[in-house]
Amino acid sequence: MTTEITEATTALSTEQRRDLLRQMILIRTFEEAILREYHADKGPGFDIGKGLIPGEMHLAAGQEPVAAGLCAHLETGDGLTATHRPHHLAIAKGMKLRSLAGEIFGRESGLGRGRGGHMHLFDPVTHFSCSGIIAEGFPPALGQAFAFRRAGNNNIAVAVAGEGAANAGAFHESLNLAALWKLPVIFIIEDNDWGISVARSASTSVASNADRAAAYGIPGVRIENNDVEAVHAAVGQAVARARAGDGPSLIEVHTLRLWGHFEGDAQGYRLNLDTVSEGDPIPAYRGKLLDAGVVTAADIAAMEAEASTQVEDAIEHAKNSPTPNPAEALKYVFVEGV
Amino acid sequence: MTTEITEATTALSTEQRRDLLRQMILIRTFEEAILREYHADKGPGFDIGKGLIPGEMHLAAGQEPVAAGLCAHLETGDGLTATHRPHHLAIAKGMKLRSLAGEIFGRESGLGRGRGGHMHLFDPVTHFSCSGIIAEGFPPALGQAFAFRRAGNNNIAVAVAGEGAANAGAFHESLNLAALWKLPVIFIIEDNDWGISVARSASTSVASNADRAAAYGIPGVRIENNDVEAVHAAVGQAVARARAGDGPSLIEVHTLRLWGHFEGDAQGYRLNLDTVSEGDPIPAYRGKLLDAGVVTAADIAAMEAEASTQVEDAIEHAKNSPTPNPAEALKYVFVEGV
Amino acid sequence: MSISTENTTPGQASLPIEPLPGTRRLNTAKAIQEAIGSAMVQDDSVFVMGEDVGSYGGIFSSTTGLLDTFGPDRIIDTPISESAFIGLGIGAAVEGMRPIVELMFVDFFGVCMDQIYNHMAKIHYESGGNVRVPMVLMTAVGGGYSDGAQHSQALWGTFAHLPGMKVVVPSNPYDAKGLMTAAIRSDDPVVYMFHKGVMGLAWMAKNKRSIGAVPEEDYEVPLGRAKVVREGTDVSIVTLSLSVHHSLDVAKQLASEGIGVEVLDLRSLVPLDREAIIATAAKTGRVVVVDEDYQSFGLSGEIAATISEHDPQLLKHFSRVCMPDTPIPYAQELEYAVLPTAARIEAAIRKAVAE
Amino acid sequence: MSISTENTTPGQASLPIEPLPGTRRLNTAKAIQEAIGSAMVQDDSVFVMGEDVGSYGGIFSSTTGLLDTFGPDRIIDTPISESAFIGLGIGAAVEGMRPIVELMFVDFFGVCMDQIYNHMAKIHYESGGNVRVPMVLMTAVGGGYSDGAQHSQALWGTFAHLPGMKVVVPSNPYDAKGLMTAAIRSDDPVVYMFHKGVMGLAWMAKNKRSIGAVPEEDYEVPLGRAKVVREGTDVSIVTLSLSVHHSLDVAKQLASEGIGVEVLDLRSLVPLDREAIIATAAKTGRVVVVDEDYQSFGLSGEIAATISEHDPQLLKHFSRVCMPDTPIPYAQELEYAVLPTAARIEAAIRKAVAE
Ligand SMILES: Cc1ncc(C[n+]2csc(CCOP(=O)(O)OP(=O)(O)O)c2C)c(N)n1
Ligand SMILES: Cc1ncc(C[n+]2csc(CCOP(=O)(O)OP(=O)(O)O)c2C)c(N)n1
Ligand SMILES: [Mg+2]
Ligand SMILES: [Mg+2]
Repeated sequence: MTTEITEATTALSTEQRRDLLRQMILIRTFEEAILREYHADKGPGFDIGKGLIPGEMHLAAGQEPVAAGLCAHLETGDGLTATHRPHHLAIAKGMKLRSLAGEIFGRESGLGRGRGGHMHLFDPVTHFSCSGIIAEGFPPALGQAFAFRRAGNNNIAVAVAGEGAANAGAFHESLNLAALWKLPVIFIIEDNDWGISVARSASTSVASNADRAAAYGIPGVRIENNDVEAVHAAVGQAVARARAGDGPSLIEVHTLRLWGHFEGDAQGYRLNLDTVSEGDPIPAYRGKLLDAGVVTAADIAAMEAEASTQVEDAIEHAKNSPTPNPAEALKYVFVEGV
Repeated sequence: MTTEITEATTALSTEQRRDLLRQMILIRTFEEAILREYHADKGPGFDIGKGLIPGEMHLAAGQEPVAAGLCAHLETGDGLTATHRPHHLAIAKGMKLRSLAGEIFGRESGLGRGRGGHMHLFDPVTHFSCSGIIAEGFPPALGQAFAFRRAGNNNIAVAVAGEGAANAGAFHESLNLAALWKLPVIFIIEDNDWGISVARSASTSVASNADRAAAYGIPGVRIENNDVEAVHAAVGQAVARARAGDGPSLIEVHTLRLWGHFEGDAQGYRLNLDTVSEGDPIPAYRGKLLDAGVVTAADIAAMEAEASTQVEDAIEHAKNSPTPNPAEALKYVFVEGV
Repeated sequence: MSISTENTTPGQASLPIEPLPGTRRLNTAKAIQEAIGSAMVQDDSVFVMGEDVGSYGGIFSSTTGLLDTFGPDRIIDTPISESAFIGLGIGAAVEGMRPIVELMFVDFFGVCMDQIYNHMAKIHYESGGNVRVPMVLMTAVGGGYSDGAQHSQALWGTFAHLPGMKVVVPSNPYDAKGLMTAAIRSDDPVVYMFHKGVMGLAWMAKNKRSIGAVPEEDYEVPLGRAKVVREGTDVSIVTLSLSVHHSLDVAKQLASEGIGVEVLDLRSLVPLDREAIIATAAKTGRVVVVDEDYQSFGLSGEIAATISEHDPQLLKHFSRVCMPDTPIPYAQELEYAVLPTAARIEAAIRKAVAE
Repeated sequence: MSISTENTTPGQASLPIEPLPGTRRLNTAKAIQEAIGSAMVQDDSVFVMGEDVGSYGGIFSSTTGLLDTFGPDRIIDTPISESAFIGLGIGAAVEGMRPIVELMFVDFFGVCMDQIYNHMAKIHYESGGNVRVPMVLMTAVGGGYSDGAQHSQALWGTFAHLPGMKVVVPSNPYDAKGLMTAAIRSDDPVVYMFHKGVMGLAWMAKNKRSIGAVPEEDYEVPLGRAKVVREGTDVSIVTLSLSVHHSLDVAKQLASEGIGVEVLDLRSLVPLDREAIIATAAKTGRVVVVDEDYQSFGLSGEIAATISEHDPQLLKHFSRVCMPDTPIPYAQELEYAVLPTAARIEAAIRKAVAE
């Protein structure tokens, strides 16, 4: 079962490869901008509740290959549920950067009018949602898939979570139910080696979560190298399977948490901290495409410039948006007033 | 992995086989007596809250091979957690019949002084407990195993649940944690084909829960034939493994729910209702031992008589025990008064 | 002391008029089935999901017969995976369906509460009103038949304490149908808690009001409106669910002694009809809360706070007949010592009027 | 109106005397670590288990340094499997150990509540007193730093409503150590809820009382005893946790205007010190409950009921400054509109004394 999904078989077009790189650059540019803005006014010292972006902040730098490789296959109408670390997936799924930034800055212009925050993004347009509770984004993805199938459209749902989530009960219940009902859903595990400070080896009884697919009779595959094209290929097969009505798949990607678990995390538990950035997937892919003549240095510069323009526009827009009116703090508890 | 535990290799002694039969007869005699007492005063019609034994009643007739084959390997100091259907396991583990019957009748002489009832049996002597919440008996078994290992004794813990429980989150979390920490624990799934009215095929995405062992890197085995000796053999290997410090095992036994899910269940959903009793494991094993000359008809009659004496003594004792004092309804909420 | 008859006067003028005696009578279970069935006929997006809701018809008969009418694609049995299937309901609701999901016993909430209170109840708010979760979570509550500490709880206080979900608790067939219809049509998530003892089940002791007149046509009982189910001027019982009937029984009995007991059936905890509570408190000046849920940190306290906030001097008496703070005992003698029985209610009322 | 100074007078004469000023000062996190460390030295059966309690030292520093002292066999990091590891704690406690299990944020209770309230809390009762579960479930509560709807809740009302577990909520280092010591030694299960905002964390706004004098030797603060942390005769604030400090700040400020505010720190919800509540209510006749947990069906109602049951005419004023019944908003402007801030408390007190 675990070999049913094989690695890249079909060649990607030049345009596809450029899109993958462009997507990853856009994501990284966004995350770097949030990093900058987040820390800009936390001092003196570091006070989590201070600044224009208060609260916990989980950034996804290093995990761009998952988002880019996955979302290249998804349509606007497909569902996607993510976790506490959602930006890369939200962006790749097509969420408006202004809505995302507005929400992160807690503004009325934000996706959730500042009510949700960066762990609670609900976008009816891109059918994106996330949850700050580990593994609890899985079950709602089943419901999206269920509704899509009922509607008779060809949409699918994807649920993404970290390797830490694969030890939570909701993972198991969701995979069994999806397999049982052959729901058009794909489960993706981002294995970044860490659940906060707990190493994968201290949380997971098997070396590959793909092995867990056997427990549900579905295909499982692990991508070992954080390579966007490998992700693209594996997801492509799973998407085809799901759209064809053949049921769910499980894909684990061995990716990389380039920064701390959340901002402010000193990562004292991480031994090889100095060399982490050597695994950065973006320079690697950039180099690969340069070597292959798929992009030029000028192309890359243009991509970076374009990303920067978009991201800074979103951040500016957020900063210039009104903060929510405190008198409206109780608005939206119910659709129908109490 | 799933073949690591093999079926019966070592021959059982005559005495062991007679003990297995005796144990099964004792359990069945108890369940039949409870059946009789339970229905004795539910009328006119059937009112679940009426009679000397009110409330839900889940009897384990047909599942004796699991209890007998398992508990033959267990010592008094070993732990055992069971479910809403616990009598067979409680008896095989050595719980005093008077304590068990007393609790079922809700008497002050009961194991829990009538506070718990038949789904909530906690015996500090036999380290037995159970829970009415599906799969939630698994985690406490880990704790027993943890404490035993810490104490440095050679005891193990066993967690038993139905096949329905293998789709609940606590199953997954418990198996991962037990495997990860190599706890001396054994997980046993009693597959009786039904979770109330929901057939196994409508609840479980794989044909054998033993296949799920692979998700935790532990041995898994399925016993297909409700045969006490096969259970005995498989559990023997798992017990040896656990006592040797080699970690947990998962065993599924394809057993039989001879009666309804609970008493009063008309089982309209069960098509082959007329022929269910053909699978009764006790006549089968009795016949086998008779054929093999291990027991005589007289031996069996003696076993039945002895079982009957013990069971009726327990029931009589329960009936003659005082009911709890209503003024003491709030006793035992806390050890230290509030 | 004034005495009134057991009546049907609505607590609020805008409530639908109840059917006249002589019309069709159903038990509460059938009333619920009818509300669900009618909604399913009218709206393709409604479906039912849960353990044993199909061929079994729901352990407490909330879905009997629906499988035959609507088939297994819309009346769906599930594995014992409450987090997965309740979450599935949430995702389907987010995508525009109207799921009715049954949690077999409310006592099992602990295995799936995260989906309920962190997701079902919060998504609408977190989305700034952009995403709705029009879902009904239906669940059986209550004890009285020796089902022990893990299968006898009321727990409505637990759900009502957590914001974002409406919580309704019908006491009779008429309300059960109307509240279910309103719950299904609501764009908000609604927790619908039916007491096993009001369903009118063949295999459980029935109170006489578990069968009652129910109109065939659809109607809504609005969420958040309490109802005065008996008028009186001496003391008010504020209650809900099965306890309404014990309260009415006691009220009727005490009427012969000249004690006028008003009985308020809350019907909803969220929204809570605070006006109706204050109105009855103001009328009698004596309030006894009868609540099968645990006494402390729950409904009974909220009643006291509601009145105290309004006017801390309003009452001459306040007391509670609740489940004390104990796991619910199995033995009948013990369980009936802690349940809010008619005997306990009567004693509380006598004390209330004596003060 | 009489004015009193911010004092340390115990609510009950039998309380341990607090250390004199000038003794060693710790923040609340260190006080908790010290209580746990000392218990672990004395009792081999005590161990700590939870996510990131090892090398990270607990996300909110409840276990910093313990791994170095006691090693990974006794300070144990877990997978994200709350049902499994909390249940493991229960089983170990049943077999005689004394586990301290951390649930990282109380907001996560929904994934593991069954183990907590159907098992940890009920086994002793169901066993007829034969089996004990001497376990501490330690968890972080509270908001105020924009952590959103799923990471900012107080939820003590939810735990206190369910019988069988004690629930303690320290507000300062001295109580934190003494309550933890008492909790570990208790033969009952204890839920120990620390507010992130009282821990004295380097990376979170600190209130000045998150560091305070803490004796080096062991001592217990008894479970179930509230404490008058400031005396006053005009109005009583009944509160707990971080809100104690906001209340003291307001009390101090209003003293200059001649308004005497008494502040009662409950410290425990279960057992609830009802005598102390009634005593302060009787003293001032005006009660304002300040509670960061959701307003309805929770602690604030229980305070009202406690007083109303005792004497429904005792109060001239009752009001609540709580988290309203809303998911907690992310944006700072919104969150601070719903938190029980000093401004809201002050307004409530002014209203209370004006009435
Ligand atoms: C049920 C639950 N338990 C614990 C947490 C606290 N928590 C937040 S992120 C995290 C680690 C998650 O690790 P992983 O799933 O690998 O995702 P990553 O952070 O590596 O992306 C934990 C334990 C939570 N949010 N929900
Ligand atoms: C968490 C939870 N969900 C649902 C139930 C209701 N329930 C009690 S027994 C049962 C079926 C259990 O099936 P299985 O695990 O196969 O055990 P069996 O009854 O066949 O022995 C169900 C759904 C429960 N007790 N707990
Ligand atoms: Mg990770
Ligand atoms: Mg079964």
